[in-house]
Amino acid sequence: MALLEVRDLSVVFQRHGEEPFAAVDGVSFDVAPGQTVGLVGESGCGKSVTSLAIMGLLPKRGAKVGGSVKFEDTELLSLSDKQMRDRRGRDLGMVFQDPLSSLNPVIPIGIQVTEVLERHRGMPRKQAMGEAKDLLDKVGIPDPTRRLTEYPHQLSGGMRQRALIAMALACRPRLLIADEPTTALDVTIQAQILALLKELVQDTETALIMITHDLGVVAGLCDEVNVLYGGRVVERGRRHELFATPKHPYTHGLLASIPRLDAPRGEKLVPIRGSVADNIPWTHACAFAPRCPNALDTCVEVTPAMESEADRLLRCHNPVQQEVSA
Amino acid sequence: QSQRDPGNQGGKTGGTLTFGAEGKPKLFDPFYATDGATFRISRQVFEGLVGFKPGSAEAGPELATKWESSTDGKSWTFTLKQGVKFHDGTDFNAEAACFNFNRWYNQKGAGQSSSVSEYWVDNFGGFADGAKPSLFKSCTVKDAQNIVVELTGASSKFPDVLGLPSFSMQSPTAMQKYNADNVVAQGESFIFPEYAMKQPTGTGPFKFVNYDTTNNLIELGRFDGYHGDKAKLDKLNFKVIADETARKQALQSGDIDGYDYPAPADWAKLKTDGFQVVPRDAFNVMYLGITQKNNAKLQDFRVRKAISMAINREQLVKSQLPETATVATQFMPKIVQGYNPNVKPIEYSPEKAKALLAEAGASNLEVNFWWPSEVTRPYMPNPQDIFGAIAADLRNVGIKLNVVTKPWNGGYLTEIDQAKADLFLLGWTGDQSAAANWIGTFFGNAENRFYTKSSPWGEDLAKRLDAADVTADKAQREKLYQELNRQIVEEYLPAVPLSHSPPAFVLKKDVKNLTPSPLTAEEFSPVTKG
Amino acid sequence: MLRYTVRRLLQLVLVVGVLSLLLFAWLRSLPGGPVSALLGERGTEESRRELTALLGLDQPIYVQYFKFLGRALSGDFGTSLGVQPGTTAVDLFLERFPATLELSFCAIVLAIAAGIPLGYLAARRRGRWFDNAGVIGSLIGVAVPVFFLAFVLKHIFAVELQWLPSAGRQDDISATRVTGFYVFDGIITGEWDAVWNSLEHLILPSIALATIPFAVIFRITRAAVLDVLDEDYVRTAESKGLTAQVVRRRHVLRNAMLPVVTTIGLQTGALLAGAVLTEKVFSFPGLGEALALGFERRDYPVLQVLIIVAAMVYVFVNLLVDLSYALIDPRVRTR
Amino acid sequence: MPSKTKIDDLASSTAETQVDTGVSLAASAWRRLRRNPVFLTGAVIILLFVLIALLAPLLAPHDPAARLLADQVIKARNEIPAVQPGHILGGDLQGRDFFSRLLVGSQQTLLVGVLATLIGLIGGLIMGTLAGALGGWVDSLVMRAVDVMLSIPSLLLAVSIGLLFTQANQFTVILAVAIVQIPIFARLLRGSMLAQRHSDHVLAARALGVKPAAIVFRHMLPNSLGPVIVQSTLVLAVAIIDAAALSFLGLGNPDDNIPEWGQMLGGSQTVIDSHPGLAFWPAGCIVVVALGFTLMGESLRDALDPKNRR
Amino acid sequence: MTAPAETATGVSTVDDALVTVEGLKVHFPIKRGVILDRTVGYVYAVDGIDLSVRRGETYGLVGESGCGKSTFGRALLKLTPPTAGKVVFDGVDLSSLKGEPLRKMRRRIQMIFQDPLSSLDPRQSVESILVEGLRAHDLDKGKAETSKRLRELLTSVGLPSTALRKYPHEFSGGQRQRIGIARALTVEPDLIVADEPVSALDVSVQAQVVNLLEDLQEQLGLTYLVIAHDLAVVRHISDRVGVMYLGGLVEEAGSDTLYADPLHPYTRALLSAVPVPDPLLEDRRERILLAGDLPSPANPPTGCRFHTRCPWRQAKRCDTERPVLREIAPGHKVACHYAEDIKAGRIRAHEVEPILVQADDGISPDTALTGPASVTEVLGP
Ligand SMILES: Nc1ncnc2c1ncn2[C@@H]1O[C@H](COP(=O)(O)OP(=O)(O)OP(=O)(O)O)[C@@H](O)[C@H]1O
Ligand SMILES: Nc1ncnc2c1ncn2[C@@H]1O[C@H](COP(=O)(O)OP(=O)(O)OP(=O)(O)O)[C@@H](O)[C@H]1O
Ligand SMILES: [Mg+2]
Ligand SMILES: [Mg+2]
Ligand code: NI
Repeated sequence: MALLEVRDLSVVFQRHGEEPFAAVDGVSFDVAPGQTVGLVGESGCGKSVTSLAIMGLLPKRGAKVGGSVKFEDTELLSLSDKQMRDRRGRDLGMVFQDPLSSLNPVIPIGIQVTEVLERHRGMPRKQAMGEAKDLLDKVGIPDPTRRLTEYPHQLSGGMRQRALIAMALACRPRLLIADEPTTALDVTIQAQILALLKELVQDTETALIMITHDLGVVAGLCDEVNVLYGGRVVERGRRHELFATPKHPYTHGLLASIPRLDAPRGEKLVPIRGSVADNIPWTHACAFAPRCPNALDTCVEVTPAMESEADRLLRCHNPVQQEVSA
Repeated sequence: QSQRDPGNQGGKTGGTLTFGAEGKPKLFDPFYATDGATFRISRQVFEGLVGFKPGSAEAGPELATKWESSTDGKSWTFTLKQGVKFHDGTDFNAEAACFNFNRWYNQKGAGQSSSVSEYWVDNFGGFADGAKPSLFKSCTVKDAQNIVVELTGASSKFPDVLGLPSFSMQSPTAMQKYNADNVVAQGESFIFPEYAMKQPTGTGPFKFVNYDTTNNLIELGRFDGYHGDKAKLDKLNFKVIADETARKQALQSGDIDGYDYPAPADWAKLKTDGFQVVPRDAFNVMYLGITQKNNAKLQDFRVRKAISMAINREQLVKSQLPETATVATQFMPKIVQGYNPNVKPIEYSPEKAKALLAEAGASNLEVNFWWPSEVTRPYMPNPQDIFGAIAADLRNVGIKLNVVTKPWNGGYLTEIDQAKADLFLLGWTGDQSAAANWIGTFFGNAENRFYTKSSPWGEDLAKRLDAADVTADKAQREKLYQELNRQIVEEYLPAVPLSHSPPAFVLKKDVKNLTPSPLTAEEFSPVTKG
Repeated sequence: MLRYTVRRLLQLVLVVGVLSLLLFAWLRSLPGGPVSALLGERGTEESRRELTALLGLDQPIYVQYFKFLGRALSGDFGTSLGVQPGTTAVDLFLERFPATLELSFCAIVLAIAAGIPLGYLAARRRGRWFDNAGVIGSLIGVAVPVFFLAFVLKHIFAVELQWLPSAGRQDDISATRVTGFYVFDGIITGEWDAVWNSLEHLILPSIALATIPFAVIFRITRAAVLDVLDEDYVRTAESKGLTAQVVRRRHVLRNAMLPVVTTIGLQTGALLAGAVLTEKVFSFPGLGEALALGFERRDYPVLQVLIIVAAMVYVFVNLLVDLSYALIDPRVRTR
Repeated sequence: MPSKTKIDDLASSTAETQVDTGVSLAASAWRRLRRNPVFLTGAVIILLFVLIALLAPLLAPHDPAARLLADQVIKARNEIPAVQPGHILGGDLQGRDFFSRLLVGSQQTLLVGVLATLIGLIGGLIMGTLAGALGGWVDSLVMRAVDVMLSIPSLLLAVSIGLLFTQANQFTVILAVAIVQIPIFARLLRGSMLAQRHSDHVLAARALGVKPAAIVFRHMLPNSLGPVIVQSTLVLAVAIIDAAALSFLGLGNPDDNIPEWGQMLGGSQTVIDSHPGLAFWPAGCIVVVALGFTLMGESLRDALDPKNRR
Repeated sequence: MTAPAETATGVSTVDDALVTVEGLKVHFPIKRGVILDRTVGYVYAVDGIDLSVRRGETYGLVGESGCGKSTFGRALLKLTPPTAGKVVFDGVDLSSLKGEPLRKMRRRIQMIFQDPLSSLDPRQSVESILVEGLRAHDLDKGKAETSKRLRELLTSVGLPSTALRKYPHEFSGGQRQRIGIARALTVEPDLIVADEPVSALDVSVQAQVVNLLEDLQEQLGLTYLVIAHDLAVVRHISDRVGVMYLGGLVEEAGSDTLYADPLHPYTRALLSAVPVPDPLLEDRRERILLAGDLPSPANPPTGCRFHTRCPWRQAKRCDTERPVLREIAPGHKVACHYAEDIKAGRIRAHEVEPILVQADDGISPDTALTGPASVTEVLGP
């Protein structure tokens, strides 16, 4: 039984005097307790919008959310604002990309952590402070007592991200969404944060949605990976299979275009041509068609459907044929 | 809002009257003052040996009941009123009177500055130290009731000049106690003694109570020991509101009971609103000054005549000045001694003006025309509009104007006196009804703002004005002045007399008995309210 | 922080020093002068010259300046010549300053009381008619010359309707003076009618004076709230499920207030120094009126003191704003 | 093998639509502005007044200096020429046709606004560019000067500068108003110039070996101009109001044959109660023009603000 | 990587060096003061770097954010004046150059920036961006010629010639970076310093630019100094790699050698931290997790800069003595006292307590604490 069921989620941005724009266009996936699900894709493919839609954090005006998001049988999309507030922070936690701008610069870290505890666990400030200290300690912040009274700008990047994680985990949510939690950080710090997330998820059976554009991060962390393109999931698989045999030309292209530390040097990279700007709408086509090396005529006439084979889901008319690699 | 005093419910006597004044008094010792704002207070608080008859500019007895002079006009005996007390309770007597004369005469240091003791210097000349000749020689106590004042020569002004507020009688005790003569020039300012700032002590119907500088309110109270008819009001307040419109609004909103110098344009409206608008007799003159110094063409009488004929003074007076204003035929109003009723009026005729200009070879005359900003004067309520009207008339006869404006204190007066302008707007409000105070001041020195020195008659005119002034015989003096007046307008025309504008004051309906004075020397003691 | 404060104070001294010198020279190079103001049309060339010499105004400017400095150091900044003859410039300042302070305070309170809530509401209702009306209204507020607005207000409410007094700070009620702040005096002496009377006198001028600060505060608040609403940390706060109230108060308003506080400070500084026209129209006996009159009468001592002090106040208020900013913004505080 | 033509067509067609013409930032801002009602309102107002100013001599029914109705002015009875055939707004205090004066007055007002802003802008540009481009002690010097100037209330400064001129006329007003604006422009420009100095594209230009002067004038200056342009539109409004205040205070052009709104407003003060029109018309015109410029300025600011760019 | 450069690996001859850097230091003064600014300390952004880049090779520089990579790149071009040290470019000592000669010299060294948008003047069309360099060095020979040259340039970076009339904001990130590259190429430089040329780009676009750079090198015989924090990219593109830590070079080697046989503890940790898109490898991998953050360059640790985070830190020597960069194997230099011991396993890794690193926002005392400084500025937004 999945903890979170996302079905056919769509988000349409409608701005005054502009064409409606579907940032997310029928995304479905499940997350089971203790499982880590990855959402990968290039910038602008709808990863963040998906996560915000799940959290109910999209702007009320201008964004139309469709489909269904079920959290343990509760339809989140139909909850009232107040009910959703009760859920957020308690059942659903979220960690954002830029730890500096995601922390309120004028409020001490301690208050920012305790306000969740006060809100959802009804703790008095004093007790909450004790708890907050433990939390900071748990996420590996040295000298947590002192940090409670400090302001975000006084922390280093890694510490800020840890504080943000502590906040998201304060009420032991069952689902944690991490939206590119390490993109703004250095590799050595990224490794620390990823290790921390991994440990936390394992320890607490928390379900984790990991959003990133870095396939490497996904490869090390996720159980299941969703590859997004132009607001739709184009391929999904368990991570070993997906990385071993990417079927969608986009996934394949991504893997081929990034230099790998472990690959022998001297091989030329194979880039995907064009850029996201070349996308065409999904309505009667495959959005990736203009950039796709495998594109067929049908690709610009018929929208490919999501087809499943075994543990794999794929949205492609002409998947990559796996040549047997050494 | 000001009727908080319960004692004033409809009663004829008592109550507080608040009168809107236009300027702040510089100080309260009138001897050191020249400003109308100070004098307005002085006139209620002080009295002089000589006074002016209510509603006129004619001198009459006040603290002196009568006076006699020797035939050469050099020795004057004043008989003093008895039973007069100063506000501090001391007696006014012959000693006190001479004390005042001697105080004036014995000024030291900054007190000798013509800007500090201006009226003394103007009328009496020098001081006891003899640096400059003085008209005053001595004052001796003849007996308890009489004093003798000796002069060094005769003067048309004496003894009327003693009616000026500056020469009011002040309490010797108070003056000594509060160091009245201790005027110091320090840095770029003067420091006046406590007497002048806070302790003026006279014999008048009201005594000084307080000056609230923050609220610009001068409070006077009835002097119960007054020797004559006691003041009807309990309190008399002068509220200083510099802005004319603000004064009007203060009256309309009931903050004050009356105010001085309503804008002529408001008279009609104020009347229909049920206020009394009381015009005074005109005691001023506005003229269009002509400086002969820089522009040689202006030295030509025909050109000056043409300028005077180009101006439609009738219309100017009718359209821009108060209702009772009149066109000036000469440089002083009717009530001044020496006024000549037979001066030939200047004709308005643009054609003749043009012809005259052509004749003088000045058809394309170009002049600098100055008018002052940041000022209104009783004789010149709105300089800009008056300038506008005159400028239009002058342009009409083909005179080209370069217009210059300066703030009144921002160079206008200074530079006019330095003879920098060709044509300029200016005027005069008289102190007394001696012609010397009028044309004497204007033309008595050939290096004046008109630079009459440039004309052949300039020096001569100055000399004859002096001679008239020291003529002891009143009738003859008057004759001399009349002739001078005629000549100035008909033959010299150093400037163009424009108008006499009577300044007015406004009162609420229920304020009675404030008699207008041409010298703006209204007495508030008989005034009642309600 | 301390070092910063000291540094700014020293800068202030520098500015004031330079300003006083410039001002001194400049005032004296203006045409006309106190002499002509003192003598009026009665003056002659000769009497002017004499008075000029008596007042020492014929000496070279640097000599005058050093004499002035010498006297200033002993606490003598001169005595008013035309504004309030006989009063020392410092006394005049001390007397006028409370009035201006009272007025500016009322104006800024009005501007804040209207500007912040309306700005906040406009931001929340972005793009709707309320927002648009607010924005255009605030622009009109900036475009109407203050003196004209003052005039219209006075005309309508004081003259036509007679609801409020037209001039001054207080009617001639015998109120007790303690501090020079009339409203405050009334409160501490319990003279409530004096309090009310002073307030009545303050209403119109402060409305006139409040329009520009109001417009500015409104716009800044609106812009700041819009900015903050887009900030990541507001999203974080929402993601923590905090109640709408807490989000609004603790996260949105508190951050949006940072630029607003600066603005308020700067506006206050400008008001303190710049209420000239309004005070003139309402004959309100404050610094501005004294300044205007000082100019008219060329009252050097008063102008010197008032302008320098006004500049000092302005710069000082800016410093205070900077420092108070540090109190609310920890990023600055811990420097 | 799949036929690629169709997809290539598609790709190139999408590319084509993007490529045809270059759209500079200014052009794209203009596109946004054209649809902005606030901007349009402001622009229409200004255009209207500019037209009026240009055509005023033709539109004005009478010579604004001619005292056609002088005999109808009786100040003492508070009479000024009433509305009458040929004089749709009556006459002023000197019997001149008020409507003509109002029309022709737009010339002076706009001239003052535009010239004052231009002078202020140029002065500010020079000071700001010097400070921003040279840095160091030049910068400190200029900025301290700016501090001193800014520490005096602007109107007071304008008034006192106005007083300095021995002979006032409309150009002294312009200069007085302009000088007050200089420090504001200088500061604004210097700020953005300093930011530009450390920006990557300036660094790139330096790396490219572009001459220092060219860097300042081709890169730093143009890129710092955005806020300055916005400021100038706002200053236009401020200048008009300030100039009106100066005229109102009697520091304007002394020769009132050349009508000017501020002066008309100042001159009508004494009769505002009985003839409010004399004050309200010019005041209204000032407000509307100032509003026009403010509306334009504010919407310009919004349009140029990168945050509002999609 | 392309073949010719490959052969050079490991053989260090000074003769073929295009640019040699000796003891380069860039210290930014930290100014504070009550009245006058006094220098109260320095940010030791670059603190003594020696390296040389050979003609035709690609030298990669990696390191964490704030370690001084960009500053080094700029100092190399004399865009930031170096505090000490010498940069010799093709036999010419750049430190002695000033004014016009320096400007002329700039033609030969070009730079590509990380953020393609901010490094392009938004107000200039692509054409004028490109022509500018030509003008500056009098390469602008007639209209027709120039326009031909521009077209060539655009073709070589893979942009249509219609791009000339467009403005930077109308392009996608990858295209903008191509414009940046084209700009660098206009003046036909010998050396290109690329400061994070692909970090701001989408993964799928990164490869396009990387390939472009490689192709251009092949065609034009360029020499690259590539700065990046992404080890994989650097390793891919470079012949030799230098690893920077806190203003200093800690290790330098041929890129294969470095990956296969990292000697410095920091390099080891860095390599182990880079995620690899291969689950199998990821599952297997032994990670060296460094404790804490990079110390502030304003207050660098004594001795070995890395000792505060080093799992192999040894008492005393590491804390006090700054290790020099020494050649351990041919072409493989490392700045660690115990490199051999660690390699041989004689020293074991141990736990490290993270040390508090205070973030430093470095605001100068002259910046007003508040934003706007005048009323008109306030009228702003
Ligand atoms: N509030 C909004 N209004 C309109 N469009 C939006 C809004 N938020 C996001 N979008 C658009 O939706 C698309 C998807 O955005 P999203 O932020 O989900 O991308 P992302 O995959 O998270 O990219 P990145 O890796 O850059 O974070 C983008 O094209 C973006 O421009
Ligand atoms: N102009 C400057 N003045 C003062 N300090 C500076 C200056 N430029 C850079 N620094 C400091 O020097 C250090 C090195 O900066 P640099 O930009 O070279 O790092 P980097 O390695 O390029 O980092 P990144 O990967 O984030 O680009 C940083 O701490 C930075 O704050
Ligand atoms: Mg995102
Ligand atoms: Mg960098
Ligand atoms: Ni290669």
